[in-house]
Amino acid sequence: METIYQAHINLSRFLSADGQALQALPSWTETPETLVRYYRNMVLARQLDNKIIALQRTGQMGTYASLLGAEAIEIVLGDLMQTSDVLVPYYRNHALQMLRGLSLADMLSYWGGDERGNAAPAMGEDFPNAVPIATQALHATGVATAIKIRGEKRAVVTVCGDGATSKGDFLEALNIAGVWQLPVIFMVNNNQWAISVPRALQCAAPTLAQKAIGAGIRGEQVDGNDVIALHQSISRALQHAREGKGPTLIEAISYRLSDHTTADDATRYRRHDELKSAWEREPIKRLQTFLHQQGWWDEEQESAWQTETRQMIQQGIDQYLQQSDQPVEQLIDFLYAELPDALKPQRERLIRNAQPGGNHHE
Amino acid sequence: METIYQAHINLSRFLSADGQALQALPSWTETPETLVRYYRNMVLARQLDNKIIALQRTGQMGTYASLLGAEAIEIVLGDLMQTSDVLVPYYRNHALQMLRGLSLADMLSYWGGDERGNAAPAMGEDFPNAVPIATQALHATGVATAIKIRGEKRAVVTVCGDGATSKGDFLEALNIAGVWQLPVIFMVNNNQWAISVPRALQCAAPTLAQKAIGAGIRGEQVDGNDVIALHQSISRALQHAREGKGPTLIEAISYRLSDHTTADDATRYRRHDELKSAWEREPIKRLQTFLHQQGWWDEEQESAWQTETRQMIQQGIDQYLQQSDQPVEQLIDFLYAELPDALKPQRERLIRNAQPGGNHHE
Amino acid sequence: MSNTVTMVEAINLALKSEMRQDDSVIILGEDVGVNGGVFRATVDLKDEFGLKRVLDTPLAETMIAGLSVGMAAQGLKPVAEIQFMGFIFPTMEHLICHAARLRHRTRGRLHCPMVLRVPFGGGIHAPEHHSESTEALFAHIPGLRVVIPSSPARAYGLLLAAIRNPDPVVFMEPKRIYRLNAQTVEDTGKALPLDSCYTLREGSDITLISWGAMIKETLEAADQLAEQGVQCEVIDVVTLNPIDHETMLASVAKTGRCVIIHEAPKSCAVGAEISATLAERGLLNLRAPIQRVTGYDTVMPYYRMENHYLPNTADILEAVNSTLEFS
Amino acid sequence: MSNTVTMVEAINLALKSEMRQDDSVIILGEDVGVNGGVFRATVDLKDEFGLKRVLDTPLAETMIAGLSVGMAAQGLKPVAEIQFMGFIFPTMEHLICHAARLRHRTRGRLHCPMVLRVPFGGGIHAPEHHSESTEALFAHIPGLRVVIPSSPARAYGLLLAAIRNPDPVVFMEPKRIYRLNAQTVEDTGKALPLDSCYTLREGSDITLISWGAMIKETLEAADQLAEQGVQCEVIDVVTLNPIDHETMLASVAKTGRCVIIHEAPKSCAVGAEISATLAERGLLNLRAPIQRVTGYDTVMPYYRMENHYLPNTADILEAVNSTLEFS
Ligand SMILES: Cc1ncc(C[n+]2csc(CCOP(=O)(O)OP(=O)(O)O)c2C)c(N)n1
Ligand SMILES: Cc1ncc(C[n+]2csc(CCOP(=O)(O)OP(=O)(O)O)c2C)c(N)n1
Ligand SMILES: [Mg+2]
Ligand SMILES: [Mg+2]
Repeated sequence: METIYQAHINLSRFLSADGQALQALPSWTETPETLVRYYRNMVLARQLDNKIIALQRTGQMGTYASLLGAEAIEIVLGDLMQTSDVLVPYYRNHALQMLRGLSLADMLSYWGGDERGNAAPAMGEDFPNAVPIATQALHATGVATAIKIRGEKRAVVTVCGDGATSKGDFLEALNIAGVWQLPVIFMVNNNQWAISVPRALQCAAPTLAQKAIGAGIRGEQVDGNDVIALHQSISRALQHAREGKGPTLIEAISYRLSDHTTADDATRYRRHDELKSAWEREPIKRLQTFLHQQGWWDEEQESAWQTETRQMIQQGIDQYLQQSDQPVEQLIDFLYAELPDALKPQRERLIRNAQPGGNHHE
Repeated sequence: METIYQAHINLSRFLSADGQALQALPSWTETPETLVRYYRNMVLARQLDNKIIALQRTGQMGTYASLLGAEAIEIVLGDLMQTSDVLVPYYRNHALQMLRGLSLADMLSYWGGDERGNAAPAMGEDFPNAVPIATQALHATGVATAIKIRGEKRAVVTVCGDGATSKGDFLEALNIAGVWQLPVIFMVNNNQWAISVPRALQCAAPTLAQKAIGAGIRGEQVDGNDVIALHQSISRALQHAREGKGPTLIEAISYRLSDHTTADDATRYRRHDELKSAWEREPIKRLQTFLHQQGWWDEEQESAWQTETRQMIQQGIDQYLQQSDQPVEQLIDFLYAELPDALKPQRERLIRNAQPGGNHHE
Repeated sequence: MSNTVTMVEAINLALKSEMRQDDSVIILGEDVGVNGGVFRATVDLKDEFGLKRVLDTPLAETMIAGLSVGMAAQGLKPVAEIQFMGFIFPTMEHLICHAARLRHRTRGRLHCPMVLRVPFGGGIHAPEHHSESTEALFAHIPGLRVVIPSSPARAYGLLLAAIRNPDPVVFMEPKRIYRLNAQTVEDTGKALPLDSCYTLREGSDITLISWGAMIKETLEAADQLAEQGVQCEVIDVVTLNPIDHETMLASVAKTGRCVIIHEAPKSCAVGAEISATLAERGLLNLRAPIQRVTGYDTVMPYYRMENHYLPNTADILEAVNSTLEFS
Repeated sequence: MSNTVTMVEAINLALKSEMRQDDSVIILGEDVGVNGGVFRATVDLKDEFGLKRVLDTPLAETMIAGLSVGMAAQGLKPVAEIQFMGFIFPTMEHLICHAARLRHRTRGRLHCPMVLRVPFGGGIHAPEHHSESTEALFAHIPGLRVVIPSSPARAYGLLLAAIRNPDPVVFMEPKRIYRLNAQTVEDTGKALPLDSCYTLREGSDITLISWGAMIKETLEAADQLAEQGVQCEVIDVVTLNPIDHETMLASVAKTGRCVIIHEAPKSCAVGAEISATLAERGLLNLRAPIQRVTGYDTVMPYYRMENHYLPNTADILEAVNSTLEFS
């Protein structure tokens, strides 16, 4: 037996669960600017999340996938990605999408069952949410291929969950990213659950990051509740991508502090003590402690920011609730670039049916 | 950065390309029995392969996938698998299938475009060849699941090529085999080419064996031209499987000495010197040299065996060529367990059309 | 044991019933274990039958299908759940190339007695990809059986039949009526026939043909028409492949008029096969053109607009009335 | 430049022509590079356009489709090859859930101008899974275009149109006639219209409707019938989705009789949609029942028996004659 290949997986973390530095911190953390911005955005994301769940509970919103517990991943990605980069998201990236320019009202529209939420010009070249699990990973490699063919210095970021790493799409995407050395980052939000299926039943490997090894690409684990660790890993990966040095798989260890969606009830399958202990590691409290210690954030700032965000969110919600209905013909008009003759009678029927006296008038 | 996981891939080989021992040989090689059997079977496989290609060239056979260069993998697998084990093959395993009991005539039938070639009772529970690449890997995990559920001590072996390791099916199969610790062996015949696509364009990883790492299962590389190394790796993996110790991925390094199939022309895309150097590593010559050195095989035995195999093969071919046509209604009769009413008129039409005067009578 | 149950409870009942009497029945899929399935169709099964017979799988539909083929070839009877029909597409290679062909390919040496259960259809205000009706893609595949129940009792009896059937069955569950109209269903273990249409109501004026959730609106339309003195014959096709054209032909031979109702987009759907066959084989019986009341040939919209997409009772009445007026 | 070319050469010509004038056209697939595709449809492209525009992919059809969606969303025009239609099924999730919906989902913000080329059909004595005709599975998908040429000239003009079209197109190539009947094709860069049927021959007695390789037998039958004084109108449907029913309706309004011919299994195939629509919208024009001459509702057999499966000229003549005799 001759050992012909060796590999290892590293874990990166800087802040302990109670906000203490575990090792020398990078120099950018010596000034408050970035960390405070991260903190404020995470608080905003969490408030927003609460608020949308409330909307859903009162019948003003469809089934919603909470991002509770994923705030750090979302916010750091959103901060470090440039406008010219491309995001190919999944359904738990709305805070990240908002940092990339999506308005709150448009975001709510999407979750409120209105396709126009995906149409905002502010989304640029970003993809809409992928609902079929892991499919987005392949779209990201396609976008990255286009970028590589054109020789541009842009990175593509795609996000998925731990469950998604079991699906062929994800694994085929890692492979092609490796062969073609594509400028893409696979961010796995390993929140330990895929609906009711725990991480241990998804994969026998001790880390998901090591799926990179089979594709011959860089893979690493990072504490997904630690904005400093995330910042380091993500900036490095983005830089690699933009410089043509190839793809990275980042497994961010987080925890889904919420139900899977508002249609789910996690108490059916998840022990309360597991959830409780996860709350002790959550990202916002951890950074808050650190900022307090540094004297960069205090109670007063906190309550001012809470008020400010509440107002911002309320504005977005008001806008969302006031949106007019989608013209019914849009159900057909955007299917093809030009309306085919074959669809004209159906379009007429759709419109007629929606009018007063029509079969579908409400 | 903290290293939280380490892995490595080993390569196993015992005989050099010119038949010299590279390390201490296992004790079973101290007597001629097994190695001579391997040798004889490999010679038979190669003769057969030549003969089928000749049949194809003379219009007596359909498109055929040669096994030239894969003899060692085929023969050792066929020898070590037990009747109660299950084979889930791909289209380049006919020598292996014959060692498992498939008659030459039935094997030729399959390649001659006759479904009855898959029907032989001697195939037991073995699957027919999978043509859609890598799908068989998942069937193998299903068979292994059944075996595990029933608590039986049987192993499942599935074989595929290097190209197949890029397809989601293969990777999803490794993953479930890991999570459920299934009694299955994934044998990758890495013959360096997937039709015209070279190994380097399939995957950026230096070994294919390391795909096991992402699934948390055992993976190793073995010299696929070295029957001793194959014997060691395969017996170990089979034993693991039968004892409930889980799956193994074996990457056997071989070389496709032929065109992809008789419909292919490898000179379009493959350099002659590469092929030439591969012939220097091929499995039969290597073992022959070793056997000669040991005094276990000589010219006389060789020529006797060549004659004997030629006759055996000719018998099988004669049987194949004399096979009656398949009754035309079999095109419909085996679709469902019972013929649905809806298909009865179609079945009648099929039969009527095949009769003298019918639209499809030949 | 007698029970007033909804359709999803009837499905659960059938699974339990068959698992009790046949050890080879194995449940697998995403979230089918502790969680009992996202619609609770497999609830309590893990507690009763344990981890060896109720398998929570990783998230990979191709794998679920391929695994089932392998298990079925070994003589087990896997009953796999695909969470929503919008996620069934990765299974197609295994369904088309293997499940549907294993018996044929091996001339009966191996076969594939698997069931793939999948909730389908719109109307529950679900997210994108949770509301499609793509039964036509499966009805076109030789070797598959495609079965759709439309009441708790039929769900119970047909699911038993599907599990016992030695062929691969795609069992599509109209989730809009999962919890509508509970019915008394006796756990008798009695299967219902596959391969034949179910005539839900006899009538002489017009034949209404439908399946799945649209049976609800079809029966509502028939009720309203009955009040106006129009007697509808209502046929639930139930098994879309292999399809029983004879029952439908006989009905239209009697009524001379026919409306076909389904949720799926119109073009190249199962309604086309039925309409074509009725006209090809019963042209002279037709007293009016057949009409199809269907979803539009466009993507199923997000939930806000789904009611504009889904056919409703008024659509059926409109089609029936114009069919009746034709002369 | 004028050329006598086979269909597969015409395809190659169209690819070259469009790649020369549009840098955004990118070829990808298994063996499309050095090998020029297993049927040589992409031969020489790598030499002329290089490694950045002709991409040999790893063996993974899902990946080929998903990658194409991503590239197309970036404004490239990927022309991907799936080696045989029997291997297209892993692409379906991406075609159905993404390619066909990207424009719709984003209300026009992104779109998906990709082409998926795929050789299909039987008759070349190929191994298992190399001879299927599953066009119906794609014709049913809203948002896809499905285009099938049946001559070198149409292959050239339609492929140009497919590549230029901003919607996703599945371009199915009837490989049985890849090298039959070479034709003069000028490399004019002129695309042919999608969205409309092509009337190959006018006639007043009966309408024959077909597509792909079966156009060959259909024309042969029409020739033989012409000798007997029967004038067939022959329609090549060409674009199966969105389908042009009007041309067919107009023809049958004229002839009153119709036979539809396709290789795919009969049930729920595109022939059903055409037959249903002709009868629904033109019932009173029909002087005889429409007939479908199709493959059987069974698996495409291994090559030894494939001629029993594939419809032939005699089958068409039989159907035409019985249609003509009907009164
Ligand atoms: C292909 C596919 N299969 C099933 C589903 C249903 N489903 C939605 S989310 C989910 C679990 C996803 O888990 P994970 O990837 O860990 O992401 P998370 O939601 O935990 O962030 C499932 C099974 C789907 N959307 N797509
Ligand atoms: C899903 C699928 N895609 C494409 C093909 C066509 N095809 C047949 S063999 C082959 C190459 C396979 O290469 P590899 O896996 O290395 O096996 P080898 O033939 O070299 O033993 C391809 C692309 C197929 N059979 N199935
Ligand atoms: Mg998760
Ligand atoms: Mg190979």
